[in-house]
Formats: sequence, C-alpha cells, structure tokens
Amino acid sequence: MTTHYLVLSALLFAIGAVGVLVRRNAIVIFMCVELMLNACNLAFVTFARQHGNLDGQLIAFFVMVVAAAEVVVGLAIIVTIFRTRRSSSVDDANLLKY
Amino acid sequence: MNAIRVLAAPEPALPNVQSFGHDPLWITIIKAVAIFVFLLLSVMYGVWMERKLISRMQHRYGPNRAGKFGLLQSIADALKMGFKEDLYPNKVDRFLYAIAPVILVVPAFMAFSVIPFGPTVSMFGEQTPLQLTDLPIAVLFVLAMASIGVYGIVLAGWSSRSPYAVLGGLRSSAQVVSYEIAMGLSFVGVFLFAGTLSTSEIVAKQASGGTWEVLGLSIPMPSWYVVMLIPSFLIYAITMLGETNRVPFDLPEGEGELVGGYQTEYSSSLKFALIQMGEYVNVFVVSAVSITLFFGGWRAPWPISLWEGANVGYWPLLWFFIKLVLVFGGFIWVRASMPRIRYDQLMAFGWKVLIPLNLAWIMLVATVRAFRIEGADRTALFTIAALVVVGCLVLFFRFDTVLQRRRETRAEELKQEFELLEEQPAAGGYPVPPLDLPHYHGADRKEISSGIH
Amino acid sequence: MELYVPILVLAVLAAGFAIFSLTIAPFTGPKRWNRAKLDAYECGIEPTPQPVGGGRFPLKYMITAMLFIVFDIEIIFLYPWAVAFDALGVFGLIEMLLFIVTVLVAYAYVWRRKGLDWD
Amino acid sequence: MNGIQPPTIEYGQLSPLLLVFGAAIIGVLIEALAPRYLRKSLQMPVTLLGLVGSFALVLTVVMQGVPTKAAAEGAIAVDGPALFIWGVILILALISVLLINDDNEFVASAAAVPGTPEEEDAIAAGGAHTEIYPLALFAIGGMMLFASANDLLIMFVALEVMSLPLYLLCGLARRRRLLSQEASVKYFLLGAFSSAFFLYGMALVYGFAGTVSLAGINDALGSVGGQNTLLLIGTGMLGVGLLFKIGAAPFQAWKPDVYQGAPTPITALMASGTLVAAFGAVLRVFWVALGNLDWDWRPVMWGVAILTMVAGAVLAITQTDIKRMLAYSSIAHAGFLLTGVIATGAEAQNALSLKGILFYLVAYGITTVGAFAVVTMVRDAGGEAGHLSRWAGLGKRSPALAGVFAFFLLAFAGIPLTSGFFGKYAVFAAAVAGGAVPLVIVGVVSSAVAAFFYVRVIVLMFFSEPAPDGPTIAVPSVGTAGVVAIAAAATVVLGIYPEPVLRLAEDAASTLFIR
Amino acid sequence: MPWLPILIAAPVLGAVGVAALPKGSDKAAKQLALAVSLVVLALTLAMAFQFPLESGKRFAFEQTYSWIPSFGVNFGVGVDGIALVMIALSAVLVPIVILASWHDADGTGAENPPKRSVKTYFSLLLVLEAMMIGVFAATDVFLFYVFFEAMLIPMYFMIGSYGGAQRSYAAVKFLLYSLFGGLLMLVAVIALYVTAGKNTFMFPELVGAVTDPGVQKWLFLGFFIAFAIKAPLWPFHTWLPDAAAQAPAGAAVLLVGVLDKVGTYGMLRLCLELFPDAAKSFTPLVIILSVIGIVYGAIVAIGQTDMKRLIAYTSISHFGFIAMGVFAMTSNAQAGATLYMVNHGFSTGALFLIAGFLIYRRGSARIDDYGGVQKIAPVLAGTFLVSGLSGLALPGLSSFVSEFMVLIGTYQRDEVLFVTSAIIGTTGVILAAIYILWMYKRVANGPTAESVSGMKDLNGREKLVIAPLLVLIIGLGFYPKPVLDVINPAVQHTLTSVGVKEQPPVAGVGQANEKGAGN
Repeated sequence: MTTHYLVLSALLFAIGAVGVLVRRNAIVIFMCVELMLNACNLAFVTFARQHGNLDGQLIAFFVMVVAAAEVVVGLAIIVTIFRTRRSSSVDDANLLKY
Repeated sequence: MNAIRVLAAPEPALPNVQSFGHDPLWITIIKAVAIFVFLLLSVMYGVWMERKLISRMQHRYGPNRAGKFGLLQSIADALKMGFKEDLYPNKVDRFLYAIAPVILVVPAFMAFSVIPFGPTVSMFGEQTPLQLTDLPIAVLFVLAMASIGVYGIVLAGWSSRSPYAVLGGLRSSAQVVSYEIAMGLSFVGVFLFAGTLSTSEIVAKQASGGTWEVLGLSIPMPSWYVVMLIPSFLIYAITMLGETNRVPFDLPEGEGELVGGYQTEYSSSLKFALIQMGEYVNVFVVSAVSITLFFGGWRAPWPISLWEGANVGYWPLLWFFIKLVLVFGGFIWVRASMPRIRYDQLMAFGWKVLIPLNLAWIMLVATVRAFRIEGADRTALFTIAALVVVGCLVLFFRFDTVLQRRRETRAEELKQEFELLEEQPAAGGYPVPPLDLPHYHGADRKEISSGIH
Repeated sequence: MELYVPILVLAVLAAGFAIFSLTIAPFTGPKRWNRAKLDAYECGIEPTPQPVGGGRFPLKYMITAMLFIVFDIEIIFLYPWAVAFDALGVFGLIEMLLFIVTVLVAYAYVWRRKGLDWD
Repeated sequence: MNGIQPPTIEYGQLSPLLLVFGAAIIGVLIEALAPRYLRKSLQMPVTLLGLVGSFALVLTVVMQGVPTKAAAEGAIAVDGPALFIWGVILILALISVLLINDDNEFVASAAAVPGTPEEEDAIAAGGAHTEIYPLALFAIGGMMLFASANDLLIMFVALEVMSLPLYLLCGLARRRRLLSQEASVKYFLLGAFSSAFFLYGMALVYGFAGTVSLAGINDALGSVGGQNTLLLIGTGMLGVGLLFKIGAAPFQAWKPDVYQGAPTPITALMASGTLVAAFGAVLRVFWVALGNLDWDWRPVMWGVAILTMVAGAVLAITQTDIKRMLAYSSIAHAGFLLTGVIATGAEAQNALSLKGILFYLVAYGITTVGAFAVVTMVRDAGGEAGHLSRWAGLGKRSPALAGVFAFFLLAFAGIPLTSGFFGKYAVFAAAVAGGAVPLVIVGVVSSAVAAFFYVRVIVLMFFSEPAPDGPTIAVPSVGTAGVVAIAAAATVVLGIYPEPVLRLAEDAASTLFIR
Repeated sequence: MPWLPILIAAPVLGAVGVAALPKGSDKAAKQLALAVSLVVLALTLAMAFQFPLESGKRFAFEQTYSWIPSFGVNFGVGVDGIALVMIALSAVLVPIVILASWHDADGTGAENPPKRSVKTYFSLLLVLEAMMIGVFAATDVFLFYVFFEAMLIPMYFMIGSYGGAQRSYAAVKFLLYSLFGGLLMLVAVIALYVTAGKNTFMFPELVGAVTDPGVQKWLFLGFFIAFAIKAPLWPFHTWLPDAAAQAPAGAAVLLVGVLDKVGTYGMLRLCLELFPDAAKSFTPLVIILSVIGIVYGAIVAIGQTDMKRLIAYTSISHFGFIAMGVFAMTSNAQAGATLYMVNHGFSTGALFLIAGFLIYRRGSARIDDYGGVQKIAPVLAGTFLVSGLSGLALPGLSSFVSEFMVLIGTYQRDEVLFVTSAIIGTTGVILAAIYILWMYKRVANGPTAESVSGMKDLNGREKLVIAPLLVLIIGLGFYPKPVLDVINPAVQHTLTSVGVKEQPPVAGVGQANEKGAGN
C-alpha cells in the first residue's frame, strides 16, 4: 500500500528536480524546490505509517516550517533581484561566470 | 485530571470519530445528497431571506413578485442566469476562467461534510450519526477547504486579464488569508477546552459544562464555549465576515474602487451563479462552524435542553437549522447596519488588532486552564499569567505611544515644511513661481499650437 | 481512509453540479457576437493591455503572502499543542509561550518596518 | 497524568547555543524597537556580548567535564568535538563580526533599486542595515547547532537556520549590487535545491531505519535486513546535501559566485564558519550514523575528495578575481579535509583523523578570515578592487599589508612555519595512517598546483610594478585592523608552536562523537 | 653550550633586528647584517674547534627539545662531520655574500635596477642563513622537512624581488619545483612516521625502522625526488639555470652553493641511511642519472651565452659528480662527494660573485658583450681565472681532490656500471676545461670590447670578498686533510648504516688515497 505513496513522492521529487534543472525562471525554480520539499513530506508521512511511529509526521511539521521560512527568504531575495533587473529569469543573471 | 474528565465526559452514544466510516455506501450517498440539496436550497432561500430582511430593515418590500412573498425569486434568477449568454471575454485564459468558479464552489460544499447536524439516529434501519463524516482533524479540514477556495478567487481574477479583476482577486485573497489567520487562532481556545479537532467530539464536549467546586458549592458551568471563550467568539465572528467577503469587509465588490472585484468579468450566466453560490455556501460554512464550535452544535439551547428528548433523534436538525438561520440573520443585520471599511483599515485591523489580541487571549486561556492541571507549579503559572498580561499591556502602550509620537512628529514636520515652503518656495529644490505672482491669463496672446495634437 | 470516502462523494456531487452548469451554459444561452462586450471591462475607458502571463503583482501582496505563511505555520503548531494541552501541562505552556514570544518578536519587527501598513 | 512526559533538556550544556539565539532575538527586538540612530550602537555590543558570553559558556561546559550523553533527549550531542567546533565557530564568528562592523561593505537599503534616488537617499542617510547583526547571529547559532546535531531532523533544521540568513546576507553588498543580488539568488536556489536532496535522503534513511537519530540509524544498520537500496540512495542524497555545504566537487559551483558576490565580511564568515560547521555535520553523519557503512560510501568519497582537490586547484588557476580565487582555494581545502573524513578505521585512527580535521579547521578558518579582511582593505573607486590585476605592485605601495596577505597565502599553500602546514600535515598524516596514501599523493600534487596560484598573487603583489591608478589601501577601522592582526598572529603561532591547540584538538577528539 | 640552537637563533634575531631598523637606515642595515653573519661565523668556528673527532658518537652537540609532542616532533639538532662542514660552508659564505651584495639592492648597478628595500634583502639573507644552518643541523626528520621547505620562501623573495628581468618567472619556477618535490617528500615523511611506528621523527630512531623493501622503495622515491629536484639532478634541473641566472649574484651563490647541497646532503643522510635496501636497488638508476647530468650539464654549458646560466649548468654537471659519489657507496666516493659539496660551494660561489662583479660593471650577463677584460681589469680577470680553474678541477685547487676521490671511489666498486660511469664521468672533466676556458677566453682575452673599456678593477670591498674564497680554494686544494678528518668518521657511520662492506682498494689508487683521505 505504502509503495504507491513512495512512488508518488519519488515522482514528485523527480519532477521538482528536473524542473529546477530545466526551468529558467527563478520563481518557477523556487516552486520546484518547494515541490521537492513536499515530496519529502509525503515520503516522511508514508514511512511513518509504515514504521508505525510518529517521527515521520513530526518531521513533516518541521519541514513545513522550514519550507515556509525558505519561501519567505526566497521570495524576498527573488523580489529584490526582480526589482533590480526587471526579470526573474536566471539566464539574465549572468554576471557571475566561471 | 479529574476535573478534565468531568468536563469532558461525553454522554454515552454520542458520536465521536470512531463512529464514522462504518456507513454503507448508500447511506453515505443519501447523506451527501441531503447535504447537497440542503445547501442548494439554503443558498436559494438564503438569498431570498437576505434580500427580504435587508429590505425590511431599509423600509422596502424586497422581492415580492415571483411566488408568494417572492419565494420563487431565486429560482427565477437562477433560470434567468442559465439562459443568458455564456461569455468568454477576448483575452481571458479560457480554461482557468472556466474552472475558477468550480474551484471556488466545490471546496465550500466539501467543508460541510464535517459539520455535525445531529446525534446518532436510525436511518432506514442503520444506526448512523447525522453527519456526513468526521475526521480527527475536521476543523483543520474546514480551514483547508477555505484556503483552497482562495485559489478560486485568485484564478478567477488572474485569468480574467483585466486590471480590476486582477487587483480584486489579489485583494480578496489577501484579505481572506489575513483573516484566516485570525480565524484559525480563534479556534485554539476551543481546542484547549475540547482537546480535539473532531467536530462531533467538540459538540459532545459542549453537552455539559461540568461543575466547578467552589466553597463546597457545585456551580454548573455553562456548556457552550461561546460563554467561556467570548473573546474568541467575537474575533471569530469578525473573521467570519472578513473570510467570506461580506459587509463590512466586502472590499472586492467595492464598486467605487474595483467594480466587481475578481468577478468583474463574470458578468452573468451560470459561472457567475456558481461564484455567488460559492460565496453563500461559504457563509453557511462559517456559520455552521461557529455553531459547532461555539454554540453547542446541534444541541438544544438551555430551556429546551431540559426536555429529555431534545437531543435525540432528528430533533437536533431543527435546533441546528434555527441556529443557522439566526447566525445568518446576524450576517444580514450587519450588512444592513455597517458601512464598508477602507482596505488599509481592513488589513490593519486584521493584522494589528485581531492577531495580537488573539495570541494574548490564547495564552491567557492556556494559563488559566493550566491551573486545573494537578501538580502544576502555581508560581510559574502566576508568573506566566502576569507576564502575558503585562506583556500585552506594555506592547500596547509602547506601540500606542510610539505611534502617537510619530504621528505628532510627522505632523510637526509637515507643518514646518509648509511654513518653509511658504517662506521660500524654491526650498524644495524645484523652481517654483512665487505664489503671489500675478496670474497671467494670456487673453491677449495667440495660442500657438504645440504640434502635438 | 473510510472517513474520507463521504467527503469524496460530496465533492463529486458538487463538482458534478458545477461542471454540469458550466457545460450546459453555452447551450442554454444565446450567442450574439459583440466586440465591445468581449473586451475587458474598465468603466468605459479603453482596456489597458494586459501582458501575457498576467503581468506583475504589486509587491505588497507578496509580503502579505509571506506573513500569512509564517503565521499559518504558527497555527499549525498551536493546534496540536492545544489538543494535547492537558497532557503537556505547564511544560507545554512554557514552550508555547516561548514560541509565541519568538514569533511576536518577528511580528513586532515587521510591524515597525511598516510591513503591515497599506498605502 | 496521561502520557506525555516533558522532555529533559540540559540547559546547562545547551547554554552556548541558547545564548547565541537569544542574542539574535534581542537583536531583532532592537531592530523593532530602537530608533535608527541607536541601533548600531546597541547591536554591536549585543552581538559581541552574545558571542563572547557563549564562548565563556562553552568553556564552562568544558570545565564541568565533557558530557558523555547526548543532550535534549538525544537530539543534540554536546561532546568533545562539538564543544571544540563551537569554540572555533565562536572565535571565527567573533573576528568576522569585527569585519561586519564595517558599514561601508553593506547596503544602506536592500529594498532600494540600485541607481535610484531611493538608494542615493539611503546612502546619504548613512549607515547600513543593522539587521546584519541578528542575521549573522542566527547563522552562527545555526552553524553551532549544525555541528552538534545528533539527529538528522535537528541537522536539517540547523542547516536551514544557518543557510537562510546567509542567503540574505549575501545580497547585501553595498557596491556591485547586481552581482551581490545574483550571488544571493544563486546561493539560495542551489542551497534550497541541495537541502531538498538532504531532506529526501533523510526521508529514505528514515524509511530504512525507522528513526532519524544518528545512533538509531547506526543500530539499524546492524539489525535491519533488506531495503538496502533505500539506505544507499538515502545516504547518497544526504551526502549531496552535506557536500554541497562544504563545497565539494561536483557541488562546488556556487562557491566562487557566492564568495565573489557576497559582501566580503560575510564571505569571511561563510568561508570559515560554514565550512567548520559543515564538516562537523559531515563527520557526524558519516561516522556516527553511517560508520558501519563505510565500505559503501568510502569509494564514492574517495572520488569526491579527489575531484574536489583537483577541481579546486586547477580551476583556481584561471581566476582573475581575488575572491573567486579564494573560493576555489576553499574548495581545494575542503578536498584536503575530506581526505581526513575518509581515513576512518579503528577508534584510535578515528581520533587521529578527527584531531587532524579539527586542527585544520582552526588553522584554515582563522587564516581565511584574515585573508578576506585584507581583501576588504584594498579598494578603488568602485569599492573593493577584486580584479587580480589591480593588486599588482601592492607590495611596493603597502608592504606591510601585502606582506601579511602573502603570509596568509603561504599558509594556504601549506608552507612550513605557517598554521596551514601543520593543518595539512595533521590531516595527511591521519589519511596516510588510515591507508589513503594515493589520496594524499593527489592531495600533495594538487597542493603544489594550488601553490601556483597563491604564488602568482604574491608575484603580482611584490614583483610587478604598481599601476599608476592602482587601488588605495583603506585606512582600516580598528575592527578590521584587529582582525588582520589576530589572524596573522594566530597563523604564526599555530605555525610555530601548534602544540596547545593540537592538544586541545586531541582531547576533543579522544572522546570521539557520542552516539 | 647549545651551539646549534644559538646558531639558528642568532641570524633570525639578526634578521628581525635588521627589519626593525627605522626607514632609511640602509647602511646600518648592511652593517648590522654583516656583523651578525660574522658573529655566526665566529660561533661556527668556535663550535667546529670543539668538534670531537674521535668520539664514536653519531652526532655531536646534540640538543633535543620537545616541540610538538602530539605529532612526535622534536626540535632535535646535532651535527656529525658532514653536517658540520656544510654548516661551516654556509657560515663562511653568508658574510662573503653580504659583503658582495653590498649594493645589490641599492639600485646603483650598471643596469640601474630600481632601488628596492635594502633592509628586506639583508634580513631575508639572514633568515636564509638560519634556515640553512637549521636544515643541516636537524636530527629530526620533521624538523629537517620544515627547514627544507621554509628555506624556499626567503630565497623566493630574493630572486623574485631583487633578481633580473625574468625574475618573477624564475622565482615562481623555482618555488613550484621545490614545493612540488617538498610535498612529495612530505608524503614520504608522513608515511615514514606511520610505517616506522616509533612515534618519533628523531633520525637515529628511524634508522633501520622501515624494513619492508616495498615500502622502503616508495619512501625512498618520495625523498629522492625531492632531493633530486633540489640538487638538481638531471632531469629535474630545469629550474636551476633560470633561478641562478635571474637571482642577484649573492643569492645565486647561496642558491647553488648551499641550498642545492641540501639535496645531495639529504640523499646522503636520509635516503641512504633510512632506506639502505631501496638505495641499493636504485643505485644504478641514480648513477645513470648522475652520469647523464655530468655530461649533459657540461655540454649544455658550452653552448650558453649567458655567464650565470653557464655557471648554473656547470653546477648541474658537478652535482652529477656529487650524486654519483654519494651513491657509489664507498668511503672514498662519499667522502669525496661531501668534500665536493664544500669545494663546489667555494668555487662556484667565487665564479658567481665574479660574474656578478662583471655584470654589475657592464650591465649585461651576455658573454659576447665582453672581451679583453684582462687588460682593463687584471685582478678581476685573474680571480676569474683561478675560480674557473677550480671549477674545472685543476690539480692543486680544491675541486680536484674531491672530483678525483669521487671518480676513484666509484671506480673502486669494480662493477661494469660503476667503472663505465667513472670513465664517462671523467669526460666531464675534459668538457669542463672547454667551457671554462672558452668562457674565460671570450671574456678576458682577445681585443678589448668597446663596452668594457671603462671597466674598473676590483675595489677593496670586492677584493675582500674574493680573497677568502681564493684562499680556501687553494688551501683546501693542497691540504684537505682537516676537512676530510672531520668528514670521514661520519661517512663511515653512513656506510655502516647502509651496510656496505668496503671493498679492498684497487691497486694503484693508494697514492691518491693517501693524498686525499689519509686513512
């Protein structure tokens, strides 16, 4: 039973990861990261059920908090650069190179 | 602990979370359809009631043509909307534009599935509670549904591709989420007392208030949480209005500012009807939640509750319905009597008043409640209580005085600036003609075309 | 899981009704093409062209969204605490007090930096 | 009472952490309540007091005897290495904060768009954001927690507490705002990406072990059969998250960008503190939790270490910006440190490796802060003169400063009689004892390559003629001068008589990590 | 009396003192530096006279202080005969170099190099002296390594800041080559410590500690490559001509005269004694490299157009001899090699200094820019000739003795390889005659070149610089016994450690033996 959830979570994680790598808009990348975090949450809750302990659910709580903090910080940063550059594409952000 | 037990002792046979999930499917379907139909009818007659009541309050008749007392007015309206042109304005994102009303309305319906209407009854031979289902996190579920509703608002505004709609959508969603926080916080007091998030159990906990042993006397405590948690309820009542975009918080429909808000482009037709329906269902949801959490749910009020049979069988449906009508009546009453407030006032009220007040209240309730725990360190508790109270006061005065001072300084600055400008008009850095320069009308000069027009 | 089946039933009913209304609307209503009718409504003036992708939101709403997230998370912590309050006792009270005070510190900061003001 | 026992929390042991976080919260309060002109004069003492007090508390904990049991219900391990790392982080933080005190490095108003009147107004109004102090304190607290987390969940939380303020701080440079903001965005996006990996790895390990406590995972390695795939993938993903933080190849790409873009004092804090903390965490995860899995992770770690050393050393050669060069050097150093992480074995061997790593971290950290402090002082019209060509002839212009910087560079290169040499020696000696001789050979070869670009800077500074419009040397503030002096002194002392610190590291390492 | 710590500390203190002088006191800096170096020389001589010739102990003047017990590192110093003569060599050369470099940093040379910090130059020189003494005195392998590496830095700055046009390239090349070798050695040092398992780096303890032949070979290679780079042995030599040519003359003297000897000294002391088996199995390889070095260095030297490069290449050739002597593992050869290290220091030192004087006057190092110096500046040309002849090992001059001993010693091994090597090595002597005499001819003989017509002869200071060197060259050429007396016991110790049984002397070389070694 739990396998389905794990597969779903892996899928979500993979979608998020691919999104981060493929997409060029900072906000979209950022959303993909959030997707990955939520995929983790799903995995945690699933494993918690599988193991019959509450640790996983507890962790999910913490992850939510962290994700929220990340959202706040991330949006702040992205908005700042967006205001500066009038674009949130990371391709435009190219002052830094190897 | 015993005190808690007494307080929490449910009547036997009252439904709790364990009572759910055993219904055969057909019972479930019956209950679901019943709720659905009930809501449809409620919306229809809710609209009618609102129009009628508000007219009466404003010395008008209100709808009185279609059917007796205008009772069929809503049906007429619905039919009219059904036969109007289904518009898709030019630039809209068609899919989202169409789906937004659905997103708005479906969660509103779903939220009703955890509202308890009555105790366990025998329905076609099956013992089943008068409640579609209950969850260990039922109240959270209601909040979640309310949050999903916000997506409907945002998407409706955003997909319309119209400045008014976009701004209206943003404003309503900002408003809804802001008030959702205050709303969520106002529930905490209830949970502190009930010790559960399940709606049926919260209702059960309100069966009796227990007794408070003081000086050998057994004083019966009031059983509805509205009594003990009146600040929570008041805040909730305010957030109800804010959450459902009702007067005095109906900013999205502030015609003077935003025309119709996020629904501007939903000019008529069934999509508009769906949005309206969603809003009304939301009103019923928050009303039903208020009844469940603060007014004892389906339980009969005090004088009636003395009757043995008041809280068994299908009777509670009636009590619930009456309560619902009364709360909804409150909505209308407010609408009739309050002006709309400004958006900044609205947000400031939500963020700067409701939330801190709520938090302080929660801590106070928790501290007081902790006194009932055996073996608790009273000194620590008193300290905490004192801290909470003093902290609130200090914060309040600090902010109050600071604000006051800042206002005064600002006023002073402005005054000085004006004085300066009056003396030296060029002080602002821009070449300004002196104010007492004789006004030149140019009557005797020929106008020269600038070539622009 | 069984607890959620009824919700699903109700959701199906509601969604069915809503989608039914949507699908039936084009057939029941008339169709009269009118250019002005299909323009975005802007109190009679020419509609402002809206950029593809919906354009930009005022920053203010972002801040509201961020604050909402922060406080929503706080609520998430308050609920289990409230439910388990009797079991947690004074320890829980103190912990929650610390937590709320911490959040209030941030709240005071936001307040003072005019994060809660609208113009 | 039904059920829940209040957890026991060893406030005494955790007091250094609590003090730092408390100071950070007080900092936020100051931001909220104090008027603008007072803020800086309030923030600085609070920050310094917090750090110094925390250091004193660390000492007290040490005096009272290093705890043998994890604190806070096993969530935080205040053991020898943790206390040592706390001390190191606090010292590094303290001297970095002295650098941060320099207003000229930080933006006056982060929200103002560069080149707008608002920004000009903000600059004219003077001062910088004072939020940097509480932010830095939060980051420092996060670092300390990160290095002492005995439980993956705490580690994850600490990771974020450490990173999030740093993401913000990175975007606050006063000059080259776009660069700084880009650094911030890049750091944030990549950092969030990597922490998602860490989290998923954690989920998988939890799925395998049923617990996230490091000790529990270690126990489960023995008892749980099957599901090895979960464990291996989980370990890999945990590794990605951790290696990202230490900037090991192939997860090093953020480092040069971020180091270059961030305000230099923040770069100093990151380059020293974060690295120290991240190594603490890496050691805990791979030694405490996955110690019995070393046959599986060691080969991969070999590859990572080699790649990191080589990439850091080789890519640094092509750099033309001093901060980027230092970033690549930091990558190379992370590689050297990894050789110590790999060299596990019996308990004595572990203690040896740990000792080496701890000493290396001290030596490298202090020198790094010093080097970045020097970077802040070399300025031209546009702020810091980052481009290497601008450094030409600095030795003629300002022999003392250039000399100190050259000395730091020699320490990075690991020339004897500098702290860097003993650091490198300690780690390599442990690695050789642990049987990682090929790794050490790669290490020394890349040290030689790395020496090339350090020497190149020295050549530029001393053997080239100064450009006529070359950068000026800012008259250092007391803080900056102090930082340079402290770092130089530490580099010398640790290079000539490292015994006391080595002894400390040995004592700290001798107990190893408690489970 | 803790002679050696004092010897190491004195120049360091002197360097600090020089650096601490107030700005503008260039002259005082020079004088102070000279004074310090003379004090060091005096101390060294005092120590040398107390050196017990027949004590039978491995090291004299041993001092051991605990330095970093965590690593098992001691500040252990002590000298045997070999180290003593090397220290003496350094102590003698430094004052000479200081005197010779009197104006190197002033910016008054013919080339008009920019004025640079005089204080820094002389304090670097003194630091370098401390390091050189330290490296020879160290009886702790780790301490040896520390000095070995730290030595690079002052030399690096001397080349890079005070050298010729290509100085920064040369300095970097020098540093990187040495550093690379040093780092390999570091690995070997660590591995030595680990495999020996004695928890100490003290040299006497480590002798014979590593027995596994495989491990020995690897460790030997680690050390050997470092020393071969330092020495420099073919094919690790490419940095030397650049570094020596670009370094200021004084620095070049110390670089080639002393610094590079650390390589051969290290081979003799560390490679051989610590890893005798490995040393034996690598002997053929090293001998072949040495022979190649001898011939290659000499041939390439012939083709040089730059005086300092030419001298540098001759040194490569000479280092081939020294390495050959070390690895021939006979008492004659090793004693000869050790003696050669000293003699080479003096003769090459003299050559570099005189070349430096020429360059200082003419402003060019190109041989073609000179001609007929003999007529203009006879003393200069004369000293040039003498030191050149010492370089080509003319009998009666010091190098001859050592070169002869090395060749004989190698020949004594009586194996095809060694005999062949000795014979080929002998051609090096002939080639040496070509490059030295040809250079001399081009510089000093022939018609006077226009550009050298105003050349001044040696002044008093310069004569003072050259005189002691010439005295030593000639003196040691005729009477090397005191030095050999000091060296021989140490060589015997080494050979015992290596476990070589002396082969019976081949008939016909007894005379040379008698003249040379006196044993």
